[in-house]
Amino acid sequence: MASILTVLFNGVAYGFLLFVMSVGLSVTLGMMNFVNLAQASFSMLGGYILVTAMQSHGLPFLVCLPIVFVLVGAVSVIVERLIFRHFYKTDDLTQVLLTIGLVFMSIAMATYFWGGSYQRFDMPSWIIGQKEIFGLTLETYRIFLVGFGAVMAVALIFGLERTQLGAMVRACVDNRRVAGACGLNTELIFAFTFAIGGGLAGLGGALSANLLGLDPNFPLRYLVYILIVVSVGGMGTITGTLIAALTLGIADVLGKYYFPQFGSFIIYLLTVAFMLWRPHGLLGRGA
Amino acid sequence: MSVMEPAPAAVSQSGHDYFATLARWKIWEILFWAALAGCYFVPEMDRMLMSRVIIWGLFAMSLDILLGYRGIPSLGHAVFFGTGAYVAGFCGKYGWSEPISALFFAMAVAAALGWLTGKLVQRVAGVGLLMVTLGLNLILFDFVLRSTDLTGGDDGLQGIVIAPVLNMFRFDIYGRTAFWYALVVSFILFIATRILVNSPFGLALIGARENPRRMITLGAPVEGDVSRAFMIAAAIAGAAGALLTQTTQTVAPPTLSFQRSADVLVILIIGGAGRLYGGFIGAIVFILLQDYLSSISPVYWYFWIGLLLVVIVSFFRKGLLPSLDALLQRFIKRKPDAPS
Amino acid sequence: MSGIILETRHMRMAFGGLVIFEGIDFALRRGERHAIIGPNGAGKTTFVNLVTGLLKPISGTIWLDGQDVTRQSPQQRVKSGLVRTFQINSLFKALNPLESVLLALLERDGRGRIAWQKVAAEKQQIDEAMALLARFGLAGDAYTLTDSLAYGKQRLLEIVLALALKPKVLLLDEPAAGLSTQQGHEVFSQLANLPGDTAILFIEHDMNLVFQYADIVSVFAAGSMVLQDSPENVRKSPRVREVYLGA
Amino acid sequence: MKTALSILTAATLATVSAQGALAQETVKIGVLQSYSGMTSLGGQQTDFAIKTFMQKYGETPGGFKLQLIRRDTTGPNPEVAKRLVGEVVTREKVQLLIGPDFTPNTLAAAPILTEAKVPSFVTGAATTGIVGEKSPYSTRTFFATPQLCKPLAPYAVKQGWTKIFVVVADFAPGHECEKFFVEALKEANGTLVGNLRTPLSNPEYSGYIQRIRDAKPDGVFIFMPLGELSIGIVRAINDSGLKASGLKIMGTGDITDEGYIDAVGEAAVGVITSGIYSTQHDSALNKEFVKSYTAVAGEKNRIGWSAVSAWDAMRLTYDALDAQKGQKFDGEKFAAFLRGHKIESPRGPITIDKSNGDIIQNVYIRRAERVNGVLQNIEIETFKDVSFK
Repeated sequence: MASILTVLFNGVAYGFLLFVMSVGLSVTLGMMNFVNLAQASFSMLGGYILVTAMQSHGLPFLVCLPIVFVLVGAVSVIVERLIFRHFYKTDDLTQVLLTIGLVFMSIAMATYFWGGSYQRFDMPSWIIGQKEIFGLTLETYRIFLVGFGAVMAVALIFGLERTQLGAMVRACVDNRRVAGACGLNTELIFAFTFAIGGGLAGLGGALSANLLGLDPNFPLRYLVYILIVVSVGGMGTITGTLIAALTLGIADVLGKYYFPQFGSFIIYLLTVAFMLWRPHGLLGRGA
Repeated sequence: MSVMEPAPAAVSQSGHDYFATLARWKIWEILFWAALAGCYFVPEMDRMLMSRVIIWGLFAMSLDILLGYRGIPSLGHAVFFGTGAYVAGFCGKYGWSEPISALFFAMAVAAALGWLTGKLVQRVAGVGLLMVTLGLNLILFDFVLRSTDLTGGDDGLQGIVIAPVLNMFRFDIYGRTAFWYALVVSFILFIATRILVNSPFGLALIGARENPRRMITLGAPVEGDVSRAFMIAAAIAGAAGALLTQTTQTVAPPTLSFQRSADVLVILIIGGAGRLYGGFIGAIVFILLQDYLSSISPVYWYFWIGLLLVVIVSFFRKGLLPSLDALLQRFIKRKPDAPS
Repeated sequence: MSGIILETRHMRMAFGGLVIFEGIDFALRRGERHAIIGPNGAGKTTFVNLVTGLLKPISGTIWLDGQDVTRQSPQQRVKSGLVRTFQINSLFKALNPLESVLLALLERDGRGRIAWQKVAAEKQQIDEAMALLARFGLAGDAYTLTDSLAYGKQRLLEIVLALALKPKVLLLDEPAAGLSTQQGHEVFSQLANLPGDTAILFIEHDMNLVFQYADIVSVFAAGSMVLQDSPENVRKSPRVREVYLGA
Repeated sequence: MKTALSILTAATLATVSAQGALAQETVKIGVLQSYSGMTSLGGQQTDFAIKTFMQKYGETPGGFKLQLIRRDTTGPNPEVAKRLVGEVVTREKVQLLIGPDFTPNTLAAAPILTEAKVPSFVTGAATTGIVGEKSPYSTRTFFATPQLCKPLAPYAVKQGWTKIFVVVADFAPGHECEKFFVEALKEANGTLVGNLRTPLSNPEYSGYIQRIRDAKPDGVFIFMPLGELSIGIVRAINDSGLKASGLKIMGTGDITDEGYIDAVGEAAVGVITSGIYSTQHDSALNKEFVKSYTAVAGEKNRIGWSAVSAWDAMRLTYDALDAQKGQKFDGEKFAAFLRGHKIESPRGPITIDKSNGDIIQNVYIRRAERVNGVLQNIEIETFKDVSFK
């Protein structure tokens, strides 16, 4: 019994890990309708900023997280102003190609600045090891991940999806001219959304990189997972991304526990089945 | 026909001329293939590299049938390439070493898989389609990689023997046979595809790309056409895969990796979709540049490939071929042909 | 009479909780020129979508030429001679009118799956396409991209595409929408030239066109058919006035 | 008169320099490694090792001038590797090859190398039976899977860890390693209490960890030859508390590879691995090697097995070229010279097998520990002259 509950908890924690990794893309894709695969590179940047701040400057882990959010957010606004804004009106494939090109460039740049090998993270002692909760031995970092992810999800769903700001962003995306005429500063709103999306991606990178290992190929290695979570959840919904991340996370961990011989099949099969069943994702708005 | 007033003969004739002109071979097309064949005679030419370029061009052209003509993007096209490659590999391993018949067999198997895939996805569009094709790709890749006993897994299929083409031309290390074999097969399949896109079925594919709902109200079996398009594209992709196996006598999991699906999409978009030549142009640019960059800068060539992509989508929105075409049209200021 | 060609029996439709048709019985006779009028939201376009199979009714049946077609695909209904146009142009933007019409003709003649022969070999269909375009004054634009045609010409092409299929029943969803009065009359006078046994059902807001070209008029309002009568009687009916002005 | 003299002088000079040119025949060496993507560390280390070696021992062994031609195999991708081998052999006319890396690439290259009679060094492929059997001109300076996967089984049983759980990456090398380890475990009278094959792309291990926990083994044997997998599983076992509760973590040296042991971090401490080389190996040659390599590559780039394999390939090359001093380069003689050749390597003594060019070397059992704050693999036991079979 205890082992089933532990496995289940680990599945939830993995789900939240997938959520924090994908939510950045979910925001830009959902809010702005912009297929930004370079979010994976922003995640990597978040990881490297965490490494630099923690290892080279000796800052505490919790102080580093807001720094990562702000810095990566700032970088993504710069990239948005310089490059992305010229591509809002192009089709999905063009955006995919543009941003995958940027991913390639980011890999080479990371190799140049940080070297090709894996980075070393010395996590603070309070976050490593295990804790006893309700008779279960749970990993502290996973508990932290679940808590952090849950707070993030609630904040985003109530702060972005169901508020004036969310409505404004959608209005801008749906019709820039009308939104502009209504007195909304579309440029500012777009830049702001990008900053949030990028910052979240950076946070996701920082939270996952120390667990998964960080090297310049980080974006390519986890891009597929991010894509799967966001599209199964449905374009344009943070709630959907959360549900998809948790479902896939739990299914993956349970699958590996009960049917280890199937390996990655379970998560892929689930993806194909979901997408055939609901081509626009679980909570997608449809075309 | 009773209510039909007969059209003036001249008007009618112009219609025939229009379609005849569309399908006619242009000078530059002949030059293109002649130049490709001429590469063989250039001293110091890396013929293995050229046959690789041709094979990638053929592969990208097969995706063009789906993406350029039918408007279906696929993130799993390497499934068919890899299937063709592995079928050809199995043939060579288990004694069916005659390459041409094995090529046909590989095409047939890939076509069957393509038809099934088409059946599966014919009601799905957009992101759903991308993710389903991607998912299928990952599943097949995983299967091949893990099935060490069947496929050799990561090591690839061992013991592939390919007999000389027509019992005369052995596949040598200089790539002489490989070059001509790849070129001739690709050219024949190119001609077949060229006929296809200029046929009534080709027109129906373009119609469904432009407006599937209207095609339905014209009575066209739009969903069935998706399967048919997948089947044809898969057969040609399978042929490209088989060519790769036969010219290199190796086949390993990278032939059906997701990376390959992404690369072929990139190649097609670089060249320009819906032009039939986009795949070949894209392959020439992408593969040669990749080869060149990786030899001068083995560690950082990713950067330059990435930059190439960014530059191309920034300045040649629809790909090299259409952009250059538009430039040319403006330059010589003649009435543009209707694209089809 | 010569018999019913299209019929709906107790056809019921709803989107979620919103009931569109409570159960509609409708009949169209061979060769009839039948107009449907009614205020916005009366369910006219939904009716066409149901009959042509783009939507499926919740219950009830649809009969075409004595056959129950409720379960048939839109394509099968087209093959049986049920053809429609769209209220908002639904054309092939990157094709020219000649190619568009040829597409329709090739589908009609079952030649659309031929993949081993050039389009140029379909001489008979090309002749017919050019003739059709010439009849509607589009011959001069045969090679212009549809996207760059004037709106009026695109509207004509929308109808030509349907006519090319030689329908037994032609459903026109506001064919004159966006056209000038004169263009509207031109369209309808062309339609009047169709073979006598072709039944035409058209949704139209221009009452002049309705009263001039329809044999019979059905008035839809709020999901039901409130009146079906000759144009003269409909014109006089106080009910119709009520439907349009009242509520 | 003056003119005649100068002509004569010029002619003499020309003859001398022509002789010089003959003495200075250029030998082209193709270096085919992964320089990009997930496996780029191998290529980097190879380059550093070659550079270090040439700085130390000069660039003209046996009077031959060396010219390096580098190509990126991009990882285990036989189609690319085969084309590159064909290209450097037929167009660049290389006479020697260091690489290609990885088993599939080595297999794909073999027919070309055999046909062109080009000697090659296998510096990054471990599968058994791919050296002399496939190309008579190949020599392995890396290791063969059994050398790494067998010794830990008897070692573990000797320590009293008899119930072993085996976890391998689910691909051909993993399957091979699993086979050898399980065989050796049976021979040593140990018990296999469970085994798992985990996907190559796998960010999450907790489901697998729970299975290991359920089986209650004394030790777990791991084969994960990719950085992120090694980091992932060793950390996952550590984080789950299994290591703290006494489970012994063992594996091939991959899981504590110097290239990324820092990223594994504290979780690596105490992990027992089998390896062919550690920077901590106690010999004068190794100390010298570490010093000069670090001078070239910098502190940040730690020394892995690819570096040592490339270094030894260079040592063997120099020995063989010295033996051909004053003659024209002959590939067949080159390969023949290496058969049965014995050298002192930074890893210890190695012998190239007489019959097929494979490698015979010491295998060390090591424990990961912090030395002056840096994680190192400390050699604690030596299996001498382990065969490649």
